[in-house]
Amino acid sequence: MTIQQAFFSYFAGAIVALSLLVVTRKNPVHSVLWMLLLFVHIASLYLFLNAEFLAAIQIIIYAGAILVLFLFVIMLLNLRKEETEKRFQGQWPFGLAIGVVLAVFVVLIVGKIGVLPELGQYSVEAVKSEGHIMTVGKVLYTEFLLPFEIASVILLVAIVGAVVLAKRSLE
Amino acid sequence: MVPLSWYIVLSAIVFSIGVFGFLARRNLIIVFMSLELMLNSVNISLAAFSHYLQSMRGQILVFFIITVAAAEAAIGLAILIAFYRNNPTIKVDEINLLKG
Amino acid sequence: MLKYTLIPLLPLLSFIINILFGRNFIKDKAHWIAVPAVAGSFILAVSAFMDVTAGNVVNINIYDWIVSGDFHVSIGFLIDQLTSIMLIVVTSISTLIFIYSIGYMHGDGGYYRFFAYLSLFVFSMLMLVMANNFLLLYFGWEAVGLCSYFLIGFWFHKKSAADAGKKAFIVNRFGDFGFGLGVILIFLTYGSIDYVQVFSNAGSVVGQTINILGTDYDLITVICLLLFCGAVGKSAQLPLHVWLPDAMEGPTPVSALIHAATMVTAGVFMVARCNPLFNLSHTAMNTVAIVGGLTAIFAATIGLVQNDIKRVIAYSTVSQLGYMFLALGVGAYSAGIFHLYTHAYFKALLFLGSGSVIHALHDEQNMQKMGGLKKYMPITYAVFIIATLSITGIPGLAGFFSKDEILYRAYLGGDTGKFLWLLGTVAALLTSFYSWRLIFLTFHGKFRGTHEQEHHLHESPKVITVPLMFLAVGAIFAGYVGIPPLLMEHGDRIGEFLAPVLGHPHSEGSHAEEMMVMAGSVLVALGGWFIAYRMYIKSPELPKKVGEMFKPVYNLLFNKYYVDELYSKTLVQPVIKASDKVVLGFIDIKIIEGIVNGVPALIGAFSRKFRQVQTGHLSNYGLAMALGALAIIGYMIFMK
Amino acid sequence: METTDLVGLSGLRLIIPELTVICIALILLLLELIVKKKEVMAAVGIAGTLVALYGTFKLFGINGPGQAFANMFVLDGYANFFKLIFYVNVILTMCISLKYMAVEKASYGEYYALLLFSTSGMMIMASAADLIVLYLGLELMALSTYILAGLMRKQLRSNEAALKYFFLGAFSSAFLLYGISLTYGLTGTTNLKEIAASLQALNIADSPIVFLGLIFLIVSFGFKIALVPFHMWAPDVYEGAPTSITAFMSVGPKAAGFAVLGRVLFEAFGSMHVQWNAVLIPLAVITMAAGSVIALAQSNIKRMLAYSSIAHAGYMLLGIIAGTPGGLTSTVNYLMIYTFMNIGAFAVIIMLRREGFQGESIDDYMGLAKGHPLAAALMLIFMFSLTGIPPTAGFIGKFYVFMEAINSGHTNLAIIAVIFSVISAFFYLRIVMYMYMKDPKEDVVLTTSYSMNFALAITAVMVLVIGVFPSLLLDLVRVSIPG
Amino acid sequence: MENIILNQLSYPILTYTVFLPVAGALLLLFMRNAGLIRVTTLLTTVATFVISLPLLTNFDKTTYKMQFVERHEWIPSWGINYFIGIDGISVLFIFLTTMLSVLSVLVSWKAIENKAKEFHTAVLALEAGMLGVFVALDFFLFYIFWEAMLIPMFLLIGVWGGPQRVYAAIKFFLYTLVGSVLMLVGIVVLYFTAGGTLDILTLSSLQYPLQLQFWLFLAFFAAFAVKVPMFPFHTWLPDAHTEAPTAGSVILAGVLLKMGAYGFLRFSMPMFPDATRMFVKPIFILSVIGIIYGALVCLAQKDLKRLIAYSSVSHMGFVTLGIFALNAQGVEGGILQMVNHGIVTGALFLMIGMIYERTHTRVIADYGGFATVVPWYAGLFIILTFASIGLPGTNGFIGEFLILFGAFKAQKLYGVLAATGVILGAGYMLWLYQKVFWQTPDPDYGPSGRHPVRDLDLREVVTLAPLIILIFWIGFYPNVLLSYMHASVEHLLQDVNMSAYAGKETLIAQLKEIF
Repeated sequence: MTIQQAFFSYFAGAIVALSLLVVTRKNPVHSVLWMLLLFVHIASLYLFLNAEFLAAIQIIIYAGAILVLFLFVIMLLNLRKEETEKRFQGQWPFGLAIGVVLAVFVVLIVGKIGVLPELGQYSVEAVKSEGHIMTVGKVLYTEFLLPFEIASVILLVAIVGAVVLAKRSLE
Repeated sequence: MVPLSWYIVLSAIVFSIGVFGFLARRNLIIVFMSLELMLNSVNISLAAFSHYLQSMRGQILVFFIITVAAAEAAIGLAILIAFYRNNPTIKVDEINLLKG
Repeated sequence: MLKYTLIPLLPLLSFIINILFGRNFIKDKAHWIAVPAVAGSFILAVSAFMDVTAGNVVNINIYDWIVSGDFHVSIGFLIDQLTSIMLIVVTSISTLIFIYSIGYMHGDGGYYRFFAYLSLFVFSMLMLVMANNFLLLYFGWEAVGLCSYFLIGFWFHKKSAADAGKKAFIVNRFGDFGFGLGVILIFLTYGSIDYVQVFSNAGSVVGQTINILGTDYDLITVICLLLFCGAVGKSAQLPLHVWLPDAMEGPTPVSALIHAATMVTAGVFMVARCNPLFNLSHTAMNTVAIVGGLTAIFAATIGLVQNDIKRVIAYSTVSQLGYMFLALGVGAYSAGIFHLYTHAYFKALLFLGSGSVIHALHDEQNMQKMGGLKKYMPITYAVFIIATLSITGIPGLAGFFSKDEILYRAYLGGDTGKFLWLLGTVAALLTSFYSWRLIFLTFHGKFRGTHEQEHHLHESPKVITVPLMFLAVGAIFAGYVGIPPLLMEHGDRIGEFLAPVLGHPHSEGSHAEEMMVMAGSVLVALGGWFIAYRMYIKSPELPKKVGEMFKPVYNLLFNKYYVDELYSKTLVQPVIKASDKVVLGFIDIKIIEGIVNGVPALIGAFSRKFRQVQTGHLSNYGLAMALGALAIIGYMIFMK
Repeated sequence: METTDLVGLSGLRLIIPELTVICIALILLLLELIVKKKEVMAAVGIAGTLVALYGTFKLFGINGPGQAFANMFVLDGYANFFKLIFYVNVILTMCISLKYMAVEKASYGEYYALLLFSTSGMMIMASAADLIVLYLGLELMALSTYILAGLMRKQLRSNEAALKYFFLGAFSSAFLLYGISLTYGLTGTTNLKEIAASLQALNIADSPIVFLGLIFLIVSFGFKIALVPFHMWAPDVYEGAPTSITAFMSVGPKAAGFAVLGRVLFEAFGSMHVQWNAVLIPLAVITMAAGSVIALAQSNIKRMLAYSSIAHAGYMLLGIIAGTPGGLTSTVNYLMIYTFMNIGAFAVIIMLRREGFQGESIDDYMGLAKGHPLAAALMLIFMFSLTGIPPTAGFIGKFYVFMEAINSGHTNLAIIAVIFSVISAFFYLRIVMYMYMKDPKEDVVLTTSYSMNFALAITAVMVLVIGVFPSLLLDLVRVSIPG
Repeated sequence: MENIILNQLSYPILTYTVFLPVAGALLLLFMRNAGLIRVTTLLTTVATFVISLPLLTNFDKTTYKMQFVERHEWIPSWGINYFIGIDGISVLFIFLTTMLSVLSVLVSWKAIENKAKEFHTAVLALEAGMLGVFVALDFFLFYIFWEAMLIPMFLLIGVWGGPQRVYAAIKFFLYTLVGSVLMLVGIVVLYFTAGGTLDILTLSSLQYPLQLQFWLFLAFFAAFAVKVPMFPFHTWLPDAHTEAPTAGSVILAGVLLKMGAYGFLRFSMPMFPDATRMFVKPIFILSVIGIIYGALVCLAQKDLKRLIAYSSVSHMGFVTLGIFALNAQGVEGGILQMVNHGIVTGALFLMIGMIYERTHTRVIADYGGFATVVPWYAGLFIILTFASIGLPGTNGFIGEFLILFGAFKAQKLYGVLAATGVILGAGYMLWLYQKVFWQTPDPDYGPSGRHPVRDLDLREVVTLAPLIILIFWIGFYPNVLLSYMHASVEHLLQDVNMSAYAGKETLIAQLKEIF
């Protein structure tokens, strides 16, 4: 086992464990906090994969924006009694079974992944020479201009939608 | 060197955990978080593929997924709040006005 | 040609006019149309008869009726010796009965209707006898059945009349079923259903067979037997005789015309008409003869004990028809037709006479409530006596000649013939007995009806008695066209006349044999009279005693051998029950409808069941999705 | 890739229709601040859509000029025809919404903007030649629709509908993404054409991993077009959402789902026809079965039409299963026809809604023919069209689909389909039966407006005209999607 | 295409005939006054009838070819044409349809008070649909008419029918739909087998592999057997007949039932001759069962209309029997019997409708002695009774005789068995007549009773008169109709009897191969 593999093993183990914690904690606030930790670990994995920019936005957006939003809502809804009630619903054994079987199936299938297509132009060296953010930016604003613009519309819709739905009273 | 398959297996396991959370939890917020978990698992595999393919696409897609996740979070939580105002519960199994 | 067409057309016109305008315009003047029409037909028929005697056998096609593929049939007439005799019989008797009906039906609400139906009947009967092919014969055959149905059910408000009409039609349908198939088989065999072509080719298929349910039968025999089915129905032979006694529910002129003189003899006519075919099948001939002989004696025995005056005559008719078939069956076609011809007169006379009695007694038909009418109704009594003498075969009257001819011909027909002759002779004895019994019960002794009836007793009006007298003349003299050779050389003029159509009798016997048969028949006729006289005049208490003595036999006869009950129990009731309980109740409603309604009900049940899957729980929905995905993946893994 | 135009701005010309729609949506957002009359908003929305429609066909003709934005965006007849469906859908929806949203007290200006946003998302989906664009278009459409479904904020039904739609939608999105990631990993690209080329070149068409990715894609598309068992959201959401949105949803996202399903399966995974057919055939059968059968027991007409819509998805799928261009054509044709008849039916449902009267129960249709013969007659036409009885358009749609299914050798499937269409006839007939053969319980007052009448007229006329002169539509479809 | 004769008249007569009712129906949409609507409908149907008459007079009886043909492109992308024309088989049904439509409008004159406009629109739409079915020479066009017809019929039964109308209407609709959708699949298969055409004449001229013929025959059989209806697919019929309003029953009995048999003649036989010959035996068996079964059920009926409805099962059994005898007599008899059944059963339903208007009961036991109460009615009824029984001199005889002839010629045993239906037929019809018209009437119905029943009025007599006249006309001169059929039937039989798989042994061998 190389050092990378050892590191990966740790992170992978942590990610799995944290994921399980996220979905099993009774208190949603705890879940959110475990998730924060999870996101940090995932961001670290991105660093492993030479994706600094992704690591950054994983922290900034996911942890900084999305999770905070979750926390806000949890607070807003003031779910006190939550802690006293059952965390799983009646069908959870099915959920568990499906989760396990799905994992087994998918792992069985994808675990054998081997052959990859011809390598592209963005080798680690190439990206490093230009800087990851630079590379991403270039690609994003040329090749992926259209998706980028669409994403902007999506965000706009999200704003409008959130306002329309959540505003206390419009009239 | 970490083999690609490790990443992919990790991704698969996390995805499954997300599915489990989605199906098993009562609290809608945690259900929602399970969804985010699933998205993150996809992100891991995408980033890994991207790395191993030496292609940028995967990472770009991760970027978009995170963007959309943000938008989804906004709308989803807004819907949740709107719902909660009319019916103060976020228990999945208490929401069954519409059925049959 | 117009002349021949007019023969059936005149009555048809009378029918149309009466049925359309009778109700509102013609009313009780209906006979002003009907009687001239049928009389006109009679005159034309006589003229046609003259033509035939002059050697003009006519075979004309008027127009194509049905053309389909190689099947081709015309509306057309064949007027030969046989037809012309039938024409005379039908039209002459019809005319007399029409006139009789003017008086008899006077004041009836359906007066116009009665004449309309009678006209239609005459039309149909004429079509039947004039047809030049089997299908047109079939047309007339069914049409007379229709008229019979109408006329039996003439007083339809009576349930018994309505039932009897229906029964007559349906029983006849059984016979027609065979007849129709026979016609089809004839075409398939000979490629034509024209008499001329069929009969001229009759011999060409001798020896051919037909496969029925795996067994081969002689083709011609099958054809003949199928045709004979029709005759059995129409002429009320065993076992389809049941409708005729019931048919007496109709007005008496109808009984006289249709159920004695004309329609019921259509079977005889038809078999005689088809003699070229029957001659080719020994089996068929024997069947005809035996059925005829058995019917003759069977009906006669029932006639012994019946009390309804018309029923006695009806059974007598059945019995006499049996005689005719017996004659046909032994190949004595002209004898059969001869008897048909004489029988028409004396039987019509009997019926009309009984009608006169019934009329006088205000619709009383039970002979046990009559008696001593002799002094009130002398004319009726006289004609009754004449008719009875004639039917019992007292020498010198019409019945003697024809009956004697039949018995003689039967006697000559080998061993079967002897047996048949025996049957015939016994039947003659019985006939004589019940005929005299009828007269004694009705006209002799004391009146056994109510006082009121007695008070009103009177002879019938002229319009009734005059036709009676005419018929009486017929009943006496009609036989002189067929005097047996024993009594007069070349006396059998009718036989000679019909010979071109019916051929000559097969065998000739000696004078001695003829004498013996003749003596025998005269003897039994007298014997019958004697027994009746003993029982009903001398010692009127005797019948009761005899009845008590042979109680089972009496009951059997009185209940007509329980044939009606048998049919009802084994055929009618089971069919009706089965159709209600099994076919409709079980197969249709339970099984077929059950499936038809069950499938949607099942789908509906599924629907209600499956909609419960939709619990409303978000996670269940997610579960379904995930399960679906998983199932597909599993499918993919395990199918590989 | 164009070397001279690195950014690919020349491609802007191709997205003019989408831009128009989005711009109009933005204008409406602003307009909401100054204009109070919703009629104006609707008019602007319709006008904008018409401009976009004009743009689509004037600028590009029926067949479209090709690709842009690094081959991520394609404008061909297929996309254009779907856009036509979306335009029709949104215009009709706007027409039937006006009075209705006021009655529901949810007459927000954003409503129209969101309709257009959603439409733009569908348009992008139809034109997407890349899985990334496809995903984003799908999310744009979906997010807008979630909001629209929950627009009646005060009504729990609407909230719940939005909630369920959202969560399950997001769930299916995750599957979509997982599928995309696997596909990407194996082929190294997200571009549909390149995926196809890659499958060919690497000879991995029978790789289970690729197939797994494809299965995930099908699951998520199946969710959008409401295939059983991914349909569970549909009845609840259809029932809870505002009726006009139900109408919109039952056509738009479904059509968009078919657009991407067709494009992805045919362009990218054409070589795996056998594999995806093995998946789709059972799905189609159970979809038709469940949709037709469960609809029988419904008492709410919106819910019933939801199941009907599920069943129809099954029929439409036959064209895809056929796997031929002709099959695709037949599906698209069906969708166009379905648009008219389904929105027409919903329009009649909407007419029954008024202050204090839901008008959604099937019982409310009792004796409708007595008081409102015309409305009943229109409903009758739509119901028979949905059943697929000639001479309505529904028959043409079904006929074409069955024809292509049989032509590709799926006769058994066609027989199953016709059997289920007979079963489905039962519940459509039930509406007709209630309208014509029962006595009215109470007087029904219809809420009508000019725009509603217009929409009804258009849908009814189209249903009949296409039914009698199918060539009008067929020729258009066949030119758009050359066999 | 050589086997067509283009329309030689100066105007498209068939199109006019088919679409005039549609035009009339559209016209009705703008009317409010019920009287005006009735008059317009009547005029439309009469005009349609008059327009259709030149079809009879200008018909060339010497040829089997399609006549008065019109062909226009309709759906070019599917190779489907607006292709219509008639031959000796269909021309009679056109006549029957246009005539019965007039009568059904007449008989509804007073009976329909409720939703008169919708009713008459439906009747006209129905007429157009029926005419379309008989003229269509393109399978697609045929199917459109075939199905479209269901809608107005469904409404006629369901809206204006009796107490069980809804059940009956839905049953009718779904039952017939099941059959026809299977046919639809068959049509499409045929379309591709023939290389992209639905031209009926072309399809008929092609030869198909035996296995395909077998399945297609079954698919088509599903549609046609339900429509005929053959045992055991008949149970929709009694309900539909019984519950439908008079006009509906008349059209149902008069025309709709004919479409199944027409379908056999027009499609199944020429297209799948070998399968047809293969199926002769089963169809014979079903027909004979239908004949006897229908008659037996009639014996147990307590409802006037239901009895006549089941008698239709019996009579249509004769029709299929004749058609599948596959000889000239059988087929011509079958066609003639279809016309006859339309006339006689149509008239019976008309008459039952008339009496129902007066007494408001269809229960046979409620009647009795009506010959005294309504003598003219009784008189006309007895004519129909005997026409139904098949008494010589009426049209029924000619048809039944030819059918039995043909059947006997083809398979003796079945001919004999079928002939028993003639006996049973007399049984139930006379039983009915006796129960209704004979014996003593309920005094309530008499002129001085509580519910006096009046005899037929002029309108009703006029309605019935043409049918009564036709009964005798055909009875005495059937060639007036038969002559139209000869050439077409002959050609049809040639088609059926000449094919690649001639010979019985091969057939059985091939059948084994199929399974």
